[in-house]
Amino acid sequence: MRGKLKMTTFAKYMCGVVAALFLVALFHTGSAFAEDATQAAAAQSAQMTEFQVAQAEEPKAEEPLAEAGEGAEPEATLDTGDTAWMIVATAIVLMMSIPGLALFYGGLVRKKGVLAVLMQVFTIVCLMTLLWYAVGYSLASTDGGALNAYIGGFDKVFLAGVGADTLSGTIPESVFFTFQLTFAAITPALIVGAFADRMKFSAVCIFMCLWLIVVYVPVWHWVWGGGFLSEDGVLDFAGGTVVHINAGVAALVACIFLGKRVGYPTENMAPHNLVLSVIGASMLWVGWFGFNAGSALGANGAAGMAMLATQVATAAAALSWMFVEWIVHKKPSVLGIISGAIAGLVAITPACGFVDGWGALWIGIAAGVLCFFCSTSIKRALGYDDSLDVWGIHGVGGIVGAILTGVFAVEAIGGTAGLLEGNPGQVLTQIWGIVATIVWCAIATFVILIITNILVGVRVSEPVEIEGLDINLHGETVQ
Amino acid sequence: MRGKLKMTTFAKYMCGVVAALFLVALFHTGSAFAEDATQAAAAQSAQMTEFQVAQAEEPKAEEPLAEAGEGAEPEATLDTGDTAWMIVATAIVLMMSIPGLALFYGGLVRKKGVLAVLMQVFTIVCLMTLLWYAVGYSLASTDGGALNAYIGGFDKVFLAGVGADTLSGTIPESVFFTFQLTFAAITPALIVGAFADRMKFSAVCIFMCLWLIVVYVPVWHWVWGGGFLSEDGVLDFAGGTVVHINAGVAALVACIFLGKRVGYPTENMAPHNLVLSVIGASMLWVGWFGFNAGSALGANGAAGMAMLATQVATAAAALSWMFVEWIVHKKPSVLGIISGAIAGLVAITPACGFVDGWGALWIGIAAGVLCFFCSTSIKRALGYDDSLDVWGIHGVGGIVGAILTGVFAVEAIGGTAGLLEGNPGQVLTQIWGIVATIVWCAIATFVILIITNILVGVRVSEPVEIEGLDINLHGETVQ
Amino acid sequence: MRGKLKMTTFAKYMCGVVAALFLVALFHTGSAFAEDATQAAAAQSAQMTEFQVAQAEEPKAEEPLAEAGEGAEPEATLDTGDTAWMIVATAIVLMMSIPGLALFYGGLVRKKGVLAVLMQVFTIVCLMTLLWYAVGYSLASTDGGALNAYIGGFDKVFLAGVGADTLSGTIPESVFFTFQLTFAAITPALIVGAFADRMKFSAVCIFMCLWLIVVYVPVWHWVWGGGFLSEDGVLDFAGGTVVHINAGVAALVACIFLGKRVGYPTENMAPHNLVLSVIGASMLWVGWFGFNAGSALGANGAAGMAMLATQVATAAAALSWMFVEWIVHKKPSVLGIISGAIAGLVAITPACGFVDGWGALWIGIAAGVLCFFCSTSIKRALGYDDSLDVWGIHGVGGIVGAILTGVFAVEAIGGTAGLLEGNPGQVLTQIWGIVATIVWCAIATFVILIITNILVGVRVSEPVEIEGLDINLHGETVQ
Amino acid sequence: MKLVMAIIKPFKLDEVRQALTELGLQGMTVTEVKGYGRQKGHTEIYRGAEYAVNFLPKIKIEVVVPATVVENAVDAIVAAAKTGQIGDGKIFVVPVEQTVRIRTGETNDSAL
Amino acid sequence: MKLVMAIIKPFKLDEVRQALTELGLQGMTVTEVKGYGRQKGHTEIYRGAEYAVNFLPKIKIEVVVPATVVENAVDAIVAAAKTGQIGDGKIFVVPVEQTVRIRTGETNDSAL
Amino acid sequence: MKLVMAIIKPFKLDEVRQALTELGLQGMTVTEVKGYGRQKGHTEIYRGAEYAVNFLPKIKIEVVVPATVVENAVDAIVAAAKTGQIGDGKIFVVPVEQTVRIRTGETNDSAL
Ligand SMILES: Nc1ncnc2c1ncn2[C@@H]1O[C@H](COP(=O)(O)OP(=O)(O)O)[C@@H](O)[C@H]1O
Ligand SMILES: Nc1ncnc2c1ncn2[C@@H]1O[C@H](COP(=O)(O)OP(=O)(O)O)[C@@H](O)[C@H]1O
Ligand SMILES: Nc1ncnc2c1ncn2[C@@H]1O[C@H](COP(=O)(O)OP(=O)(O)O)[C@@H](O)[C@H]1O
Repeated sequence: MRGKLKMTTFAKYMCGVVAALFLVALFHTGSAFAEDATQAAAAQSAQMTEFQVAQAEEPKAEEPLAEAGEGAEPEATLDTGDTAWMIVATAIVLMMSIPGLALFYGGLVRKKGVLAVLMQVFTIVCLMTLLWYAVGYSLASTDGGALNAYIGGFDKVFLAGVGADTLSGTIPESVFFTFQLTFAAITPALIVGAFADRMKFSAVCIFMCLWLIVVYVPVWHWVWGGGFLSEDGVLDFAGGTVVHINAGVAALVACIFLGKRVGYPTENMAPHNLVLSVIGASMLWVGWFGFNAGSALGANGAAGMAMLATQVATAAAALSWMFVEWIVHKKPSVLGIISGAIAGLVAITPACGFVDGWGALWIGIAAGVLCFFCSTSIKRALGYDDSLDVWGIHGVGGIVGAILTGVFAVEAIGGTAGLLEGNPGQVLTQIWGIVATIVWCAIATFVILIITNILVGVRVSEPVEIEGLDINLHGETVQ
Repeated sequence: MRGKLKMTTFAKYMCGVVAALFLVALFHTGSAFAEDATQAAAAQSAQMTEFQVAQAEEPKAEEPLAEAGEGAEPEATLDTGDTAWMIVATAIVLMMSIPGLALFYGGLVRKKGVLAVLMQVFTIVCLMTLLWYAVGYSLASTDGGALNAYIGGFDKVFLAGVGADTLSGTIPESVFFTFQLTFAAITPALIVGAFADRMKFSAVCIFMCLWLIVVYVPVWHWVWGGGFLSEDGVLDFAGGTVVHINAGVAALVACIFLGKRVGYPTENMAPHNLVLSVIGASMLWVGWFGFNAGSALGANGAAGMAMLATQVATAAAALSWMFVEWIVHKKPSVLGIISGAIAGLVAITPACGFVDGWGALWIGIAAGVLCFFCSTSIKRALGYDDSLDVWGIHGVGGIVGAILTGVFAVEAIGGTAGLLEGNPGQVLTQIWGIVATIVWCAIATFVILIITNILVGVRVSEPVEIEGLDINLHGETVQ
Repeated sequence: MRGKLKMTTFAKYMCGVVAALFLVALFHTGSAFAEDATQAAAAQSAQMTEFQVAQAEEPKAEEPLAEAGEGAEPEATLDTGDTAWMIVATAIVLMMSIPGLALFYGGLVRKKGVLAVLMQVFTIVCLMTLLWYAVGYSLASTDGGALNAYIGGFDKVFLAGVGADTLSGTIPESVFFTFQLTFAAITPALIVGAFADRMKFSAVCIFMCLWLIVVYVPVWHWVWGGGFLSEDGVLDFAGGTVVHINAGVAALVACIFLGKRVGYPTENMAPHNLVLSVIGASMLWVGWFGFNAGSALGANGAAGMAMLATQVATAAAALSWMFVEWIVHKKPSVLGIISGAIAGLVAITPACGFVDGWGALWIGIAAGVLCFFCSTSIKRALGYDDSLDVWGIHGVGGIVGAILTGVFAVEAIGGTAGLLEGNPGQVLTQIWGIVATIVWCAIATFVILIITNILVGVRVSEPVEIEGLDINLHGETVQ
Repeated sequence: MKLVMAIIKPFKLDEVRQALTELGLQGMTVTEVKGYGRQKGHTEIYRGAEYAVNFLPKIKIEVVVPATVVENAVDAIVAAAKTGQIGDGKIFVVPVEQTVRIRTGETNDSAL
Repeated sequence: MKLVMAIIKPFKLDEVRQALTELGLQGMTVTEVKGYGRQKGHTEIYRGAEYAVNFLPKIKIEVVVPATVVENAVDAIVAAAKTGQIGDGKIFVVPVEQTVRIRTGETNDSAL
Repeated sequence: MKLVMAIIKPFKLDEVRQALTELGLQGMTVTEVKGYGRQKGHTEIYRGAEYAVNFLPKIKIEVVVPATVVENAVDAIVAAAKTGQIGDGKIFVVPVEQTVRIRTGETNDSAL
């Protein structure tokens, strides 16, 4: 009865939402702005948003400033500096998932569920690695032929044709592949925070595998692989849309689908060990340099600016969350400041290659304040149980960042002007990217959950939930 | 009564100390050695100590050995290898603060105060980020005009004029800025160990902001920004003076100002979880490669030697502390060996660009033994309560390192000869740098504490202290 | 009586084993295959296996693909990109030991012994640093004259003659030295898992120092320093033989020598805190990129492929262990998946520069399944108490990896063909490398244990063991 | 006065607390304990070895009540803590001779 | 003999231990417990939700004393543990019928 | 019925449990406690300061037994827990007036 959820009411609710979202989407696609306002921006930024496919035909001088360090070679050669940075960026983005995210989440749940969370994150990293290697990378990054606006092709299944000397821009393709692999690993892992303490482990495995292929890979292709959103000029430097909005929406749908934890919201479910969460949040911050500055795909001025923007925005968001909380709840909390930091990191992700320190500062402040309210009073008012606020931080933070990228983009930094430099169309373009992602992600996630529920049932039984997932699903506990 | 401390006796005591220090300082400034003995050294090393302003006019060949890898370009261009290393160095120095230092300290306090320590370190990192961005970097690194011997100017407030293609030597200035930001973040954070478990959170925030501007930034400018200490030829490769002596002195003043913890020294205040401290110490060690080798500002032979010296000195200090403790206290302890490692890291910091492995070995041994005695018997004899021995490790270790840099400096490595190579004046120069820093830091810290005490009161009430800062100040506990 | 073990029976047992192994070894050395089958392979791979001595006379173009990024300079110059990567690789390999391995092991023991494990790992890192600096590096990497097939010489004792501008290939020798230092630190540290919770701290110190010089250094020289195994064409990219088989064999010998823990196997000795182990395992994974990709000694295509292979093999091994455990024991456990990940990392270590993703996938799967059975049912059947399964994971994993390197080696990747590309001799060559290492390591470890036991006694008294090493040997506990 | 000492399953604590509060009992003391009983622990598998875990986590509630309330208190606990499954726990009643409220020095029933 | 069982505020432990030692009592046993009483816990705020924390950390001291010393022991504890603030805790006295010192087999008063 | 309450050295728990099981006792409750007694704690050295650690880890076993079995139970515990070294611990016997098995509502001896 619990294992396999009945979903009559929920299904109706979802159908309504989905329909509404579709209408919005249709409106946007069909509306004039897509052709007019965004055109200029699109032209400018298309080459930016496709930077990950830089291994393509013509050796375009990716970022203007990159030239300083690289010269304008007639043909692509390996740059050891760029390669050095990208290998390291890969390593530290992996560190973001394990142990970073695993600890951040693990510390926030109750003691009886900490190992289950760690297990889920660790397993997801392993599963996504093999899936990305087998088929994900190919579907995301190669040319999809007739379907290229929506999805790539099968040319590089199991990395066919990629050898030690295959380059992607100035770095080995093996490095680009592994770098992107770490993104594909962390995105699904982010979702587990939403249904912590109540989802079956087998269901997590199945859900995540389906989700990677059906949601993450297409959206990656739309934004970075030459799909329709990159054609439309949507800016997403390091994954505000692909990673965070995607994960946030999936999290929201999943936590509503699964229902609240037993005892929510009257029982005390405060974090059992914030020390773990602080370690995790700190590693996320450090690793995010790899995420954001690494998305420049080289050791150059763009990477430097991305790092700078990341640092400023994160600090601003952490402090703004902390101070707002201090005012509203009378005490500044560890949970608050680290949540704010993550919110800032999320929000600056799409923006970090396009804005300067000043823009980063405001994006950070906005993210800290807005995510605070979305994860506290607004969440409480709406009544869903997103255990670790994946939606409130990644979803909302991602949206705030995506929109403000359109506001604060500086032409001298990333090649595209934003609202403040007189290009209001970019904001609409950004919203279009957000809506498209939300619609697809919400629908597909919902369907995947239904399938998973039919296959193995998504939710553990009540006694298992009350006694804890650690001992029941994995036979282990923390002393 | 406790919130705002009375300080009659203490003030008198401090005034005496301050006067004495001033005399010493005057003596040194006026004394002949400053003109004679150090002249040769100064000439040689001026360009070394100013290396951070390498973005300046003339493209000087920073470190001799760097040429091998870089060639002597007619004008500065971005080097992707140097940039790659410096981005990573920045990331791992950030990791030193969060989670490194936060955990190192967090494990050493009692369980009721671990979150408060983490909160302080995390908050300081955020606050210093914004301050450094707003004004700190400019005041530290730019030309201060008439006041240039003492402080920089306002040219780069909010990074005015720094774009994605602005270089600093062979790396983007954005990278140099962020790298130095991480130094500005960790230095104040080091101080919190001194008054752990008893300072108000609001007071910590205020104190640290003032301290960065009034103490850290000027001393940075003196030593690295073309101020008077760099003119005098003081050698400080990675921050023995700027970072560690500064933090150590501030810690000593602060812990005396605040008074002892309730129950000290009869109550058991042993570290509650040395596992956390070992994680922290290890991350500090790893991150310190970024700190020390990163201070070469490039991926070159100087960085390599700095890394080597760091590794050897740290191991030597860790073992020497451990063996001395084994002899004196009969048991080698985890606390001992990690304290020794930190002492070694501190002591090699000023030296690592100037000494070889052999010098590093002796600096490490000296630091381990001396910091051991200063943090144990001598501290006990003097009776102050520096909770986590910030003075005993960072202050003493910094001084040991700064002096021994003058002893072991090898001309072939860093361009300056030390005592052992027949340049005794360098030792006096080093002492002069130490004294100047101590005097300024002690006075200014004292004044800032008085101001903070007037504004919000520095110390929590006794019941709050006894029940713990975690629950009282932040409303959270570790289960 | 316990302190100094009687070893009559054990000694007899060991002598038998040793004799048997000798016979095997003699057979192999004398047998024809050494001359025939391996010749081709040896010729090809000699330059690969000696890559670490690239500072040697002629500037050979190490890896074919490295040329792309480096050009074919007439004489070796420093490459900042290679240097940047190798400095970072060094830092993250250090992170593998502390805190990585320390935490991985610390979480697996009972609470009363966690600090002792951390202490041992930390101390070993410090001791090995000084030993490697003093004499280890020289004996391993320099020419040993007449004895060169077996051991190096004393030319670089205390790094004599190595300055800031001394190069080793395209990186400073100081960097190569420190990189290799981190290998020399982690290898002995791996062994402590075998005798966790029962060996004297003083005995650990003495044993490890002797072991480094007598076992690790010679085998390093055989495989990477121009010794007889490199002459024979044994492939070991990053240390499957030198590091893992070596540590695994020593662990097995040591745990048999010391005897079982009190209470084994009836008492519950389950891991006290798998959160620590997950942090540790994750850091090992991340740091292993430095270990494996770093063994390319540059930021090039070889490094990229090594990273890719490492990622794929690790994920495959983690999942294969998890699924086998899920089937056999009904529950997938955190301990299982992280053990599998380490097994995969171990197995891909010798292979990562020679195989492609496909080979890595199979090596990972094989390692996960085989190590699972060796660490569970087979271990139980044999009855020895290898507390943390150092043999079951590092020994077995290393052997699996070394053999499969000979199977899956791809000529286009690492210059040597394996069984699948029609070179069956390589498998025999690999087995020969394994046998030689096992024989030497087992005998020498046994002798060192006897010596240590005579000097200080290897095992703590029963009350100390029962109450725990933390409080008794180090006077500290975790609250 | 009597000390009512109940060993219950951990997740029943909140219900028991409520039941007692409804009886007007305003104080109790709770300890985390490990219980050994008919309910056998699970077996844990660790690297191939199987260990029986004999001791299970339980909660001990100690509440001192006036003699007149004992019956009700015991009944309330039974009602709230019962799942009908093995391992539900025990209630023991022990005589108490004297009670003091530290804050006020009040004694016996008025100190409860 | 009587078992004097005192629930006190954690930070008073050391003073109470001293007071008892001064009475010549050379042994006691201490447990970390959670107390529910008139003293209400704080409310915790976590991501916008407010939970009342009902159980507060307390220390339980158990000391078995000869019947003649009970009065003094109780008084000493009250004196040492009192802050006058709500939540100071309770003392309960329970009869003990037999005592054995495991090491020597001594029984009753001489075993204390 | 009697409550036999034994304070023992932690590493003796398993032997004591076995001894009691052999007597046919099928239930007991165990608590981690800290003991203060003749056995003095070690002194801990921490950054040069020396603190006496007064409280040592002990295990408290509570087992309620029919009055007739008390003698055997006490003897069994003494036999199993004794090392002859200071700090072996104490056994206290306290009267129990009523016992209830929550699962079934059985009372007294049949509830044990
Ligand atoms: N004789 C006893 N003395 C003390 N505690 C007991 C006794 N018998 C049972 N218990 C406690 O009660 C708990 C439940 O007992 P158990 O026999 O498992 O199930 P049930 O209560 O359903 O018969 C045990 O875990 C133990 O803590
Ligand atoms: N009837 C009782 N039985 C057992 N323990 C009690 C009882 N009443 C109070 N306590 C314990 O005493 C502690 C203090 O009681 P409380 O009512 O908060 O304050 P006060 O002792 O000042 O009246 C409680 O936290 C609880 O642990
Ligand atoms: N009077 C007492 N009341 C309660 N517990 C006691 C008493 N005396 C001793 N204990 C407990 O017994 C333990 C052992 O006592 P101790 O005096 O150290 O050694 P021994 O039992 O050998 O005389 C103490 O640590 C304490 O927990």
